[in-house]
Amino acid sequence: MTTQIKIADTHLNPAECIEWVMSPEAGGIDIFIGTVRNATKGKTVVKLDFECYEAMAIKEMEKIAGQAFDRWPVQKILVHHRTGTLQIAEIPVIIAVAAAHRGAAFEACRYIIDTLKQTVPIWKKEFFEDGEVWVAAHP
Amino acid sequence: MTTQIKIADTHLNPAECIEWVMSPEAGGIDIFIGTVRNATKGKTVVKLDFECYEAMAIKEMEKIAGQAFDRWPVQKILVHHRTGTLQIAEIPVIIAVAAAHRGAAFEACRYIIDTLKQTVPIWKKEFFEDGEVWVAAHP
Amino acid sequence: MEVNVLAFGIAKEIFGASSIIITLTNDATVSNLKYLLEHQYPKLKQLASYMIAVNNEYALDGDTVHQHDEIAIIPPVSGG
Amino acid sequence: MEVNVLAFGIAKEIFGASSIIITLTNDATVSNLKYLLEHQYPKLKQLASYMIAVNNEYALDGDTVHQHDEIAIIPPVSGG
Repeated sequence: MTTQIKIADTHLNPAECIEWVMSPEAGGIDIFIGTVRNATKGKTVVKLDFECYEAMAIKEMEKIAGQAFDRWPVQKILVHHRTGTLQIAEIPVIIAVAAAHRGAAFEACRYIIDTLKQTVPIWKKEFFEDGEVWVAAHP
Repeated sequence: MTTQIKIADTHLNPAECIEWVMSPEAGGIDIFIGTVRNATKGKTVVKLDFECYEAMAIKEMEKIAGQAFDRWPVQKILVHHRTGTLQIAEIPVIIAVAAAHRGAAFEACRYIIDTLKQTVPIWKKEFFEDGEVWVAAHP
Repeated sequence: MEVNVLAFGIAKEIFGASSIIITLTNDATVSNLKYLLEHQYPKLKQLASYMIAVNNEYALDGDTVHQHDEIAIIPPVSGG
Repeated sequence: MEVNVLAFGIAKEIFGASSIIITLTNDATVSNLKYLLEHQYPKLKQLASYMIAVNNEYALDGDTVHQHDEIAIIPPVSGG
């Protein structure tokens, strides 16, 4: 049960993340990579800005990893999240989970990204050609 | 709706697979990586051999990708499978699915690996210290 | 007592600063703090929701706030 | 007619070859083929299951086999 959590203002590297979760004990690894999409609700997105309350974000990510270890027989959990300005197709988040069997890896990975989006204090501002908006801020 | 299917007797490369599925339209990518585990049912595994009925395997993988495109709004599907001899921690299979939204990517990826294991004509022989066995051959 | 409230995302724009000082009574709760914040910054009431974090943990309305706590306003998160 | 049957995995070990020739009547079905295979190679009956593929597709017991079809015996698969 090993965890690697990182918040970084530079490019996230999927290959390094995969390298880190691989092990002789693992049989299946599930990786989720978020990427910046060029449109949201039909509007062209120019770029994103991510802001983070870092000390709390790391604490919340550790909680989520702990919950995943409690609920599924997984071996390694990695969560990397970007801050700063991201261009289209850049990577805001990578989650990688290694387990002896694939079911646990898939379920834990899904749980971690779903919960991260609900609880981890990170905020995304979308920039359009004609304005900008903090995502989810208003009803 | 683009598919990349490959059966290879050399090292599979996760970074190249991720590169291929990424696109400006994608918001979420789910990747499953199978790895050779050092033990099965408590017995130490030394290595694996994969044999493949290639023409049919590719046809079956294309069918599975087609079913995934029918069932989920996904954009790109990649399936790479190894043949030949694999050592512990090597990668027999990589599946990568890109979608606008993560739910579809997760579900399609899980469907593809689950179905691949049921229908694609590939056979795995496990080598132990004291013998070898074709996996699933006997009841 | 005076407490420092950190702000992130849209809250930073509403405050016009990355932190503000709020004067509270000594036994103030999170609920009291929210009331004062909304009084001074009515735009907070237009948010879909927001939480208060105390010492890097989400706090409940009834929790007491202490002078040297690290307090933050957490507008709806949107990471990932 | 004579048909060529490709073998993979444990079937290759049971046949002792990566393909064998089987003599069938002209209107033979997959079921007839399986009967003859099991007669010549009784170890096939010890497998958890096996399928016959005709021209790279899983075939049903009632399907007819033709002389130039690509026929293969598919023991339980274990890829992934």
